[in-house]
Amino acid sequence: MIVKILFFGPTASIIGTRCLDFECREGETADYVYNRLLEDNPQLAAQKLHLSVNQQYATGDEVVRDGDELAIFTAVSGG
Amino acid sequence: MIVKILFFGPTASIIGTRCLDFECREGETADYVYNRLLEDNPQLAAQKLHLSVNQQYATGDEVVRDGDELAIFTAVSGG
Amino acid sequence: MDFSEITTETIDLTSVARRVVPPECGATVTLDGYVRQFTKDRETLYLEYEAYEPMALKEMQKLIEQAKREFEISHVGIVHRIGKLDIGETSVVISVAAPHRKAAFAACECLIRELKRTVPIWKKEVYADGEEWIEGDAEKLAEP
Amino acid sequence: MDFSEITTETIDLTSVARRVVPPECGATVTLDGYVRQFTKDRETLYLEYEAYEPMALKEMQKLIEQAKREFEISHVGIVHRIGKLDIGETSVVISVAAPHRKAAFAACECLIRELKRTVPIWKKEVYADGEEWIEGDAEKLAEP
Repeated sequence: MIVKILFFGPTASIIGTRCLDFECREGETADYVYNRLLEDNPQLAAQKLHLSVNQQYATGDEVVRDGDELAIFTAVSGG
Repeated sequence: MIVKILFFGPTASIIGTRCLDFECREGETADYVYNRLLEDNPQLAAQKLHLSVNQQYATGDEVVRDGDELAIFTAVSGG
Repeated sequence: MDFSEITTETIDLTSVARRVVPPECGATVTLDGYVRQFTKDRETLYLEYEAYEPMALKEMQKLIEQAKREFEISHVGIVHRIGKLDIGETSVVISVAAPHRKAAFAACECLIRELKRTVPIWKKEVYADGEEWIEGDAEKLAEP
Repeated sequence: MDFSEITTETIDLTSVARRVVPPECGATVTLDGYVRQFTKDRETLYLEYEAYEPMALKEMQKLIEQAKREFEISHVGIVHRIGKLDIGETSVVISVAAPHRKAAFAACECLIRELKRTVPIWKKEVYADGEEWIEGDAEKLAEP
């Protein structure tokens, strides 16, 4: 199955893209996806990151499903 | 000597004028003017009143001078 | 720039807020007071504000000076409208610009509270069946 | 009426403040954030804001709901601008209308603090000699 991972601002400029398709097995958690992504992109690890699943802040325990929209981003700086 | 007494909003509508000339002797205080005015206009006494001398809040102890501008008004309600 | 004004014209919030903005500041807090349609179930048709104008301007200026001593703020603008005001029209705008918004919030709240306590302006509410000068509750000011 | 919006256009303070006003209310408090020219002596040429738009709108809506539970307020409007912003342009406006201004001040201050903590929008400062994505200090949000 495939989940979509979005990047914004700082993470988009580190990763060099705004969107990745990530293939994983049924039953994996958001944390699993997150950790795999950091292994593949160690340059992200210097940041303090937040994770969302389907446009909600995630704890990481969420089991991801096919088509889910994840996002990885740094502490927000709007306002 | 003559001092001017101004009225605004509530006090103007009670007294029926916006301005009175008040004759008094040298050396009198603002309190004296104020008390004489209340004697002449007892309908004012039901109000909680403030007094100013030359556009500054007054304690009443101020010795008034010829040409001074006094004002008597109720608690302000702007905003 | 600091300023305090009394006007009989419509007050534009944006232009008041914009006039207090210096380049090094990051936030402006603006209080916008306006004519209520209902006060305790009684319907107001319109309001009339009257000012002791020269004293009101002096008191507003004092408030600005006090606020700038007490809070870390850059600029303050106060505009109070007088004359006849229809429902929903802005009667008073206070804008405070500050490097940190916390000071701007605190100063703006203090300024409107003090303005309602000390600045000689009075409000008359006009109802369908009569009118009434509103008395403030300025218990803290010394009475003569 | 409550509303939260993200726009690439100029934000007009007055129109935001006016949209939150119900007839029974007496005061609106508005926070106006804008682009600073100087941050620690370094001159900013302009800013770029980027949003995770659908999530940002959801988070803004949550903030409004939270504020309405916590404070006695009538209506809240939040508008955040994204894209390129020049010095002095408004990046965010939060307007809170309430029967009593104390609640409006408290809610507005809470809303901007929470917006800066939770709403997924990022700011890039562009200087004469480079550019930098600004990281927030949202230490209170759980990290994965």
